[in-house]
Formats: sequence, structure tokens, C-alpha cells
Amino acid sequence: MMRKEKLHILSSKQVALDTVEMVLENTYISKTAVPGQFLHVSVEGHSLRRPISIADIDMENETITILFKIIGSGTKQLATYQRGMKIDVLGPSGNGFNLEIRADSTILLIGGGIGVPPLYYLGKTLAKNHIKLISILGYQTAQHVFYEQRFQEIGETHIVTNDGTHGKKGLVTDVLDTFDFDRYYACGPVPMLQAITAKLEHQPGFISLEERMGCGVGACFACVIPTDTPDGYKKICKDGPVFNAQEVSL
Amino acid sequence: MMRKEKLHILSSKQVALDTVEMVLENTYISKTAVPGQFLHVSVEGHSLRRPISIADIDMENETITILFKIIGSGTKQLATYQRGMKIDVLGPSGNGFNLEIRADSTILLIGGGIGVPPLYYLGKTLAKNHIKLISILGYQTAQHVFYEQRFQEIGETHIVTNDGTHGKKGLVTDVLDTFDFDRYYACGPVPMLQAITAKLEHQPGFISLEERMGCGVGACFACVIPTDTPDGYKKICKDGPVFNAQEVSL
Amino acid sequence: MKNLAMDLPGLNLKNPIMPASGCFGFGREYSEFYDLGELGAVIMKAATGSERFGNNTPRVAETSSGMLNAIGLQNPGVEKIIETEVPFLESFNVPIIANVAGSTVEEYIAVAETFNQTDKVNALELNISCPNVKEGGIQFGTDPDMAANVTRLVKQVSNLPVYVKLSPNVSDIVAMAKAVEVAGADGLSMINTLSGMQIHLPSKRPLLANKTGGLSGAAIKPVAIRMIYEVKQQVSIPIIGMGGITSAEDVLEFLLAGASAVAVGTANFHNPFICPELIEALPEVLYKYGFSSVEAAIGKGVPSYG
Amino acid sequence: MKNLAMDLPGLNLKNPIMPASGCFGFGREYSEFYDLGELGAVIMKAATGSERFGNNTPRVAETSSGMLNAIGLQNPGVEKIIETEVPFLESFNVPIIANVAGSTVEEYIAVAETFNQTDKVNALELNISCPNVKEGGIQFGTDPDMAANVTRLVKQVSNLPVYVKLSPNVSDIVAMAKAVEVAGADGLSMINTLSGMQIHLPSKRPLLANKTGGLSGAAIKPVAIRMIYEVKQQVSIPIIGMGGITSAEDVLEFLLAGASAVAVGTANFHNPFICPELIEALPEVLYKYGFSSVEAAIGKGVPSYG
Ligand SMILES: Cc1cc2nc3c(=O)[nH]c(=O)nc-3n(C[C@H](O)[C@H](O)[C@H](O)COP(=O)(O)OP(=O)(O)OC[C@H]3O[C@@H](n4cnc5c(N)ncnc54)[C@H](O)[C@@H]3O)c2cc1C
Ligand SMILES: Cc1cc2nc3c(=O)[nH]c(=O)nc-3n(C[C@H](O)[C@H](O)[C@H](O)COP(=O)(O)OP(=O)(O)OC[C@H]3O[C@@H](n4cnc5c(N)ncnc54)[C@H](O)[C@@H]3O)c2cc1C
Ligand SMILES: Cc1cc2nc3c(=O)[nH]c(=O)nc-3n(C[C@H](O)[C@H](O)[C@H](O)COP(=O)(O)O)c2cc1C
Ligand SMILES: Cc1cc2nc3c(=O)[nH]c(=O)nc-3n(C[C@H](O)[C@H](O)[C@H](O)COP(=O)(O)O)c2cc1C
Ligand code: FES
Ligand code: FES
Repeated sequence: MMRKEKLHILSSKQVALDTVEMVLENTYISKTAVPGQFLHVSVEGHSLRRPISIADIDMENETITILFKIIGSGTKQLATYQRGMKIDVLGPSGNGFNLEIRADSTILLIGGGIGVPPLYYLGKTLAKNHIKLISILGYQTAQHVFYEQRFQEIGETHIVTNDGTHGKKGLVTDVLDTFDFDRYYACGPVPMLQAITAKLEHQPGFISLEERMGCGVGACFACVIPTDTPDGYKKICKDGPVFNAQEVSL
Repeated sequence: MMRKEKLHILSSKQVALDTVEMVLENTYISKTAVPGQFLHVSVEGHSLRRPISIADIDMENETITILFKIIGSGTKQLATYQRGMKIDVLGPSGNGFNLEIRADSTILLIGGGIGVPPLYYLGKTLAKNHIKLISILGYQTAQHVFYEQRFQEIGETHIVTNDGTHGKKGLVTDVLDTFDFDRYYACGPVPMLQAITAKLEHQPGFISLEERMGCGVGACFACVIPTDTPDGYKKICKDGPVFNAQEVSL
Repeated sequence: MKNLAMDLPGLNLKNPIMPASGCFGFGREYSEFYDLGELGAVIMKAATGSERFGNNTPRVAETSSGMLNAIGLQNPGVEKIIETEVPFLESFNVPIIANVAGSTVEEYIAVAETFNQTDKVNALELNISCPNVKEGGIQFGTDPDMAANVTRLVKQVSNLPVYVKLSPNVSDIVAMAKAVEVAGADGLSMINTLSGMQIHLPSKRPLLANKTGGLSGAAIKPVAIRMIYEVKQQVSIPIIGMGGITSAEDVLEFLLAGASAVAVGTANFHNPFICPELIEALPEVLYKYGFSSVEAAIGKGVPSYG
Repeated sequence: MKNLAMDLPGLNLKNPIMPASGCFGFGREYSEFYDLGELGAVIMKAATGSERFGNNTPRVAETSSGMLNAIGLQNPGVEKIIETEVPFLESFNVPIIANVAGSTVEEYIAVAETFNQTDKVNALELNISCPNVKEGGIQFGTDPDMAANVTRLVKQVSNLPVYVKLSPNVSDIVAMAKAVEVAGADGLSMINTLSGMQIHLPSKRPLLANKTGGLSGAAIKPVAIRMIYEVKQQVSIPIIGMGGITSAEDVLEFLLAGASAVAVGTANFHNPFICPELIEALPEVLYKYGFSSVEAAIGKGVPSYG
């Protein structure tokens, strides 16, 4: 269940171009969150909260790691917050990734840019259960790459960059065909997700979606997405952000 | 001439109930400001600046002291600013006190509450020129008293409090009659200034006024006060905040 | 403790704080944060005759001290609301206000009639002012005659007290208020959102899929206060005030301007506990400014009342 | 550098940035901060037929992301402005726009005629929308026929291009814009302030002596963008856009919505250098979003133009 919590900032550092990693301390969220859930972060002077995925959790030390890209005024300000300060957060929010996986499966993680973070905590959790992982991570340029080393520690990892400055040149979809897998998990920009779900139409998969949010708790109907379900729609903040790739229309 | 300057906060401390003293560092303003002028202080998240009087200047160390009372959201926030931070200020603003005083004069300083600060720098400057000073300072209660010691260092000083918890019980106007003087300078709430100017109607005097400001530079006509001058009005931010007591209609 | 209670047509409010329509769904989500029984009342999300899917996304945008929304009245339809949502709210000890919307006069009447047939809601809020529905909603909200007409017809089919929710997007708010008062409104809700827009620079297009949206939040509070203050001098039915409330001081400002109760919208999104926190903070603020009850403060800022 | 120049009726603007009327006096004060010749143009404070002392104080109040003002058109009268203020502004290489106000149609005509007789100002801005004058100003601003009438009569006595400044306090901004276009307006200025109020809790009375005031600043930007966007699709005369501009991104947003130039008001109070800073920042923002000139961006967010 979601709560409103104050999280202590333990560290904040730049890990790639315009990309900040923040480690936060909180008992409740570290104990209850599952991969794929997000935090709804309050930023001073802003009327709406910012949804940011949980990128990692250290249950023992009760820390939560988030990674965010500086896009507009909210993330710009969040990037100025320093160790010792507290942030006000709703979380853990939404529904995470489906973790019911057969033991001998091979799982493909497909991340694009700032869509990579939630896949890390997912991957780490799956790796702990000895699931075989292949990660394909796409970034704009070498300067944008983060967490390559960490993904390598949990499985085979392939980096692609738009301009070829690191790893293979191209898009994540250019290398998808190369791998055999049982299920995929993807997070990234909508065009990437559209290309992936089209290409992997007949493979089971889960995707994590973004939409502009009002409440972040399911009350305002800002973040709906059309689905094949009886209601005809789902709320990304509450029913998502993770959906079965077959279920939603992008 | 007024400039837009960044001022380093050297210290910020509470000196009385809800009253903060802040010492700021700035070359230009410390070199050019005269007693009675004010700073127009930017406070984050607020569309209008806050006018705060200059309470003291140390020309050698290039510091400016301000004292402010926590009234609403702007001063509340200003009170959270710590040593090491910078504040954005327009200043020195307005016209200060008339300092042309005959050498053998006795000057009465009359301050009420948060109207006391500008009188301190005035008094200090006059004392340097060996002008005899008598200060009458009124506060709500003993808890509100500040700068008593400092005023004593520059001349005879009488404290009155509304509830008699420190000094004499009563209002500054209750003790005015007791003194002989050549000219008075007053700053404080409007009712106090009205009482003083009525009581000292035939004495030369100068008063410092407050009004809600827009621009603080004389452009928006927010802060006008009716006067006997040909224009029929003056601007507190530019022509004031100090006026000849005879000239303005309170 | 100060007396926060307040009686309005159909509503025995234990305090004057309620969540605003559309910002609180049907209460389920916020009931996970606190007991909805603490609230003065709950105003449900707009109900239309049949299910609506609303506008395309994006549906919200952030603005300085506010936000734009163009949800487009997404809701499961009045029948389903009565069937699945009202019973949940009934489990709390809190008056329920149903927000009634539609594209045609007939739809308004049908929705009001349906609510009236159940004895499960305490009052209707007639949303004649939603700027995000194209087919007519906006018309009712800016034309005094049409507003009066829909009010009159709804009153004819319903025994429930009717609060008409006024749009601020008008030249003359007093004319609107008077028209619906004469037509039989039991109270007013004001204000709904101001029509606004944000252009998304990268795409060079309005950010909201619906292009325009309704501006809410602290940014619009001065407009709400002005309108309530003006209307209070000219009408005698009570006003539920809203628009940018974020603090107990804001609540008092609305009371002084002439509101008898208030609704809180956008502020729920930043702080899900805003309503109970306001209820807790209000007595001290009333005391600080010399009021012994909510009732004592109502309209005290308005010359002819104060 | 990007081409910031823009030609409008009567105005050769070297860039699209000008201070808004009433927020810049007659330029003297801000000329101590920077060379007014850097500006696209200067819009002077409102001029009336004879001297006005304006409203009582307090005249301003701060609001969330904005402010209220009720200055009440204080000014020394048109003759004195021409005698003492215009010559000062003439010493800079900058087009001058005179803001024309009045309580009666006759006063508007007289002020316009007086400006017309000097050859010292480049255009008139007809302020039919000041919400702080009781005697009639507000009427012109909300009634299309009255607005058209005063526009027509002013055009008859003046060879100067006339920009009519529209009030946002109307149900139908497009109707207002069309009416003054048909009446001969050469351009539009929009928007003026939204009518608002703040109640001062300690005194339990409206904070402004005038009670209501005009809301300006970032809070109102979404309303301004929406209105300009709507009007741009229906009229063909150019629009000077204003309302809450604080950044070069905001300037581009106004251009995309359909403004051909912009005015900056409230932001001057917080940052006296805002206008030159916007002028300096604009080329990079235009470049970032793919525009080679100001002209290329105008109306590009509007379907029928983009
Ligand atoms: C479920 C979810 C998880 C996310 N996880 C991450 C993450 O781990 N790291 C990360 O960097 N970003 C993440 N995002 C995107 C992130 O929320 C936006 O980049 C951020 O809100 C931008 O805020 P801003 O103030 O910098 O930008 P602005 O453009 O100034 O924001 C204006 C408004 O638009 C909203 N907004 C802008 N872009 C987005 C977007 N892409 N998605 C949703 N709302 C948006 C903002 O929240 C705000 O309300 C996630 C989004 C969602 C929905
Ligand atoms: C020339 C001048 C010198 C001043 N010197 C001092 C000083 O040395 N120390 C000090 O504590 N105070 C001083 N004041 C008063 C000080 O400006 C206000 O207390 C302060 O602006 C309150 O801001 P706030 O955000 O806390 O209050 P809020 O009430 O939240 O402010 C809302 C708005 O009202 C304005 N405002 C509120 N009270 C006043 C006031 N009394 N005068 C002018 N504007 C006001 C604020 O500037 C702001 O724009 C001075 C005022 C003037 C005009
Ligand atoms: C996301 C959102 C949805 C809304 N939906 C409705 C609605 O369905 N019916 C209605 O009458 N008002 C609706 N409103 C308007 C609010 O009830 C309220 O009148 C307005 O937001 C002003 O209050 P606030 O500033 O506290 O949000 C909605 C507002 C928002 C922000
Ligand atoms: C203090 C003040 C005085 C104003 N005086 C005038 C005026 O005399 N004539 C006029 O047409 N508009 C006047 N306005 C309105 C502005 O020109 C402008 O239209 C409005 O403030 C919106 O722009 P902004 O949000 O950038 O301030 C005034 C605004 C303010 C804040
Ligand atoms: S953001 Fe409000 S329902 Fe999802
Ligand atoms: S505050 Fe603008 S003229 Fe004084």
C-alpha cells in the first residue's frame, strides 16, 4: 500500500549526461516496493509530483535508488537537492513487473535511455532467483550510458547507441532478432515500445509506460490508456505502469 | 544609484521574538548606501520583492546589516536562508534621512518595533559626527526588544513596552514630552507615526513610511502617498521612504 | 475546539471541508490514506447519462501555481456509479454530493432523475461549467438563460437540493448566479476552472490532446475570491467555494468572501492528506482571527454582511 | 544570430520584446538599469485626458505566481505626458506606443487626438480593458459593440495605428477581437489583467483599497495563451501578446500561439533586467526549437497557420 513518506537523501550524483542517481533512505518503501513500481516525488514550488521509477533497493540498508534525467524545471530542481535533505514522496506506487517466471527461463530486458532504471531492480531480483538474463540497453550517445557495469554483473549485456559512440550503433530493435528468450520486459520512449511490441508481437512480454499524471493514485483519470479489458481503459498510475504488452494499445 | 546585486549572507540569527538579524556582504551597497535607505529583497517563489531597511553598515568590512520580523510567507522564508547563501537585492533604494544637522543639535530618535532598525544606522552615523542623541524605542513586550545595548552605546536610550515587561510601560508617545530636542526622526507603525506627528506638529521632524510595493523603483505607482507638493503625491519607494513630517498626509 | 459544523440545504456538514469534484474520484483511492468519515462531505466525480471515455491523453499539464486538465468527463455512467461507487461511499458517515454533467439538457435531467430515484445521495451539484466538453456543457455555463433553464428543469425532476456549479469564464458572474437562483437553485458551487492552454515547445502544439484545458490551483484563487465576494452581495443562497485552496488561511479567506463551505481540488494531488489537515488546522486559524465558529466567519469580509 | 526583427503596423521592431503598459512608467526608472534603445518598443503607462490620482493605497497585493494591482490609472494627463515624458523616451532609438485610457468615449477620442497631433509616438494602444476604473472602462472591454464603437471613433481622429487591448474577463474573447477588427483596429494587445481579489485576514476586508484588482504574472499565462490561440484563428490583424511572461521559452510559447510580439509586465518588478535578458536569450531558444527568425515562429502552434 502506498504511503506518504519523507525520504532522507543519502547521496546524489551525476552518473551520465544530465542523469542523476539519488540514493534515499526509507524503511517502509524499501521493505514493501517491488520492481517496476515508482515514487511520486514532490518538488518544491511545483503543483504536481514527478513520477520516478525505483531503480534499485537495498533491503538491508533500507535504501532506495532512483535515477532521473534532467528534462524540465522539476527534475532540474530535484537535481539540486543534496545529501542530508529530505524529499516528500508517495510510494511505492503502481503495479510492478510480473515476477512469476519458470526457473529455466531466459528473460530479455530491453531499456531505452531513462527507461533503463526500473529494469535494473527487476534484473537484480530475477538474477537472485537464478533466472538467465539478456539485457539490451539503448542510449543516445556514449555520454548518456549509465549502469552498464551493473547490468553486466547480472547477465549478458549489450549496449547500443544512436551514434555508435559506445557499443553497437543503432536502435535496440536492430539487435532484438539475435536472441532467443522466453519473455521480454521493456521500458523506454513510446516509439521504441511501439517498435518492440510490433516486432515481438507473438512473444510474451511486459512493458512499462509513461503518461502525464495528476494525482498519481488513480483518482483523477489523467493517465488512462485504452485497453482490451471490459472497462476499456486502465490507469497507468494505479493499474500500471507495467502492462502486458498484448493488453494495451500504444 | 540603485543596482541589482547578489549579497553573501555572512550570518543570520534570531535577536528577538520572530526577529532576525542578517549580516550581508556587498561592496557596492556598503559603499554607497546612506541611513534610511532600504534593500528590495528577492525571496524565492515570490513574485514581489520585500523592502527591508538597512539597519547598519560596516564600510570597512563591506557588510550591511538588516533586521526583519517574520510576518508572512516571504519573511518566513528569508529567515530560513543560511550563512553561505546569496540573496538577490535591489539597492540601495529610496532616499535616506536628511543628515544636514547643526553640530550642537539634540536629535530625538523614535522607533516602534520593526521600525527601529533604520534608526540605528542613522544614530550611529550622527553619533560619529558628535550629534547628541536621545532614543525612545517602543516594543510590544520584553521578548520583542532588540538592539537596546547598541542604542545605549550611541546615546541616551529609553525603552517602553506595551505591557511593561521591559522599560517603561506604555507607548513611545507617552514619554515624548519629557525631552528637549531640535529635530526628531521616527519610524514605526502608521498609528504611532500619526500620534507622533500630531503631538510634535510644531517640531521639525522626519518620518520613514511603509507601503506595499510593486516595482520598488518608482515605475508602477503602487506606493504613492498624498503630499502638499505640486504633483500632489510622492512615491515611497523612490522619493521616500523618508519624508519631512510636514510634507505628507498620513 | 471551535464549532466547525454548518448546515446547508440537504447537507449536515460536520466541518466545511470537502474534496472537489473530479479531484477525488469516488473516494476509493483517498480512503486508503484516511477515513472519509472525517470529511464535511464528498463531491463525486461528474456523472453522465452513459459511460464516457473522455479525451485523449495527455490530459494534464503543470502551470505556475496550478495545472490544466482536460479529462473530458470520463466516468462509467450514472447507473454504474449508483451501483458500484455510491455504496462504497455510503459505508462512511459522510454526506454525498453527486456532480451531474451532460451534453444536452435531456442528459442533465436524466442523470438528475436517476440520482433522485435512489435515496443515496444528499445533494446534486449541477456541473454546467465543464470547459472540456464540446457539445454544449460550456454553453450552459456562459449563458444566463440556458443556465436558468437547465436548473429549472432539473429542479422539476428532483427533490434533492441542487447546487449549480458556475464557470468563471464569463463577463458577468453575478448575472449567472442570479439567473440560477431565480430558477430555483438551492446553492452555488464556485468556481470551476478557467479555460487555458499550454503549448508544448518541442512539438509546437498544444500540450493537451484536447488543446484547451481547465486551469485550477492556487493561481486562480484571486479570481474565485473576487467572484464569490461579488455574488455574495447579490444572491441569498449559500455558496460552496473552491479554487486554489491549499491552507486553512485560504479556507477562512473563502468564508470571509462569502462561502459557507469549501471544496479542495488540485491540492489533493500534491498532498493526499490535505482535507484532513485543513480540518485539523481550521479551528486555530478561526481562533487567531477572532471567530468562534465557521458560521461566524461566513461573509464577514463582505460589506453588506460583515 | 537569429533575426529578431519584426514589422508591425507603425512599428519597426528590432526585436519582439517590449515592457507592458503600467509596469514601466515612462521608462525613466528602468533607463537607469539599461539602455532603453535595446528594447523592441516601449509601451507607456496609460494616459487620460487630465491628471488622475488613482485609487487609495494599498494598490498591490502578492498572489501565488502573480499579483493584484489597482493603481487606478494614476497619470499626469496626456498633455503633460507629451510635454515631459515623451521627449525623454524620444532620446532613445525605440518605437513608442501610447496607452490610451478614459472614462468616456469622448475622453478616449480626446487623448488619441492629442497623441495624433504630435508626431512623437508610433502607435496607440487602446486600453478598453482596465478593470480598475469604475466609470466605464470595464464596459468597453466586455461589450463587443461598445468596444467596436470606441475603436471606430478613435480611428477616425487618428492616423496612428491602433492596437486594441482586450480584457480577458469575457465569455467570448473571439467576439471581442472580431468586433474591433471590423471596426478598424490595426492590431490587438492581449491580455490585460484578470479581475481578482484578496481578503486580508487580520482586517477581514479586501486588502486592496479598491477591493478588486487586476491579476497578472505567471499565474495567468495559460489564459493568455488560450485566448491568443483562439483569436489568431479568427482574426488577421497582428497580436501583441502578454500575460505572465518570465522566460524566453514563454516568449516562444506566445509566438507559437499567434503573437507577433510580446510585452512583459509584472516580471519587471522582480527583475528590472528582464527585457534585455529575454532579448539576449531569445535567439538560442528559437534555434533550439528550429526557428530561424521570430517571424518564422509566429502562429506555428495554431493549426490553420502552423
Ligand atoms: C511511471 C513513470 C516512471 C518514470 N520513471 C522515470 C525515471 O525513473 N527516471 C526519469 O528520469 N524519468 C522517469 N519518468 C519520467 C519523469 O516523470 C519525467 O521526466 C519528469 O516528470 C519530468 O519532469 P520535469 O519537471 O523535469 O519536466 P517538465 O516538462 O517541466 O514537467 C512538466 C509536467 O509534465 C510531466 N512530465 C513531463 N515529462 C513526462 C514524462 N515523460 N512522463 C510523465 N510525466 C511527464 C511532469 O511530471 C510535470 O507534471 C517516469 C514517468 C512515469 C510516468
Ligand atoms: C521602506 C520599507 C522598509 C521596511 N523595513 C523593514 C525592516 O527593516 N524590517 C522589517 O521587518 N520590515 C520592514 N518593512 C516591512 C516589510 O517589508 C514587510 O514586513 C514584509 O514585506 C512582509 O513580507 P511577508 O512576505 O513576510 O508578508 P506577507 O504579508 O506575506 O507579504 C505579502 C505582500 O505584502 C507586502 N507587505 C506586507 N507587509 C508590508 C509592510 N509592512 N510594508 C510593505 N509591504 C508589506 C509584502 O512585501 C508582500 O508583497 C519595511 C517596509 C518598507 C516599505
Ligand atoms: C483533474 C480535475 C478534474 C476535474 N473534474 C471535474 C468534474 O468532473 N466536475 C466538476 O464540476 N469539476 C471538476 N473539476 C473542477 C474542480 O472541481 C474545481 O472546481 C477546480 O479544480 C477548482 O478548485 P482547485 O483549484 O482546488 O482545484 C476538476 C478539476 C481537476 C483539476
Ligand atoms: C502595476 C500594473 C499596472 C498596470 N497598468 C496598466 C495600464 O496602465 N494600462 C494597461 O493597458 N495595462 C496595465 N497593466 C496590465 C499590463 O500591461 C499587462 O497587460 C498585464 O499585467 C499582463 O502582463 P504581465 O503578466 O506580464 O504583467 C498593468 C499591470 C500592472 C501589474
Ligand atoms: S494520475 Fe490520476 S488517475 Fe492516474
Ligand atoms: S513600488 Fe512601484 S512606484 Fe513605488
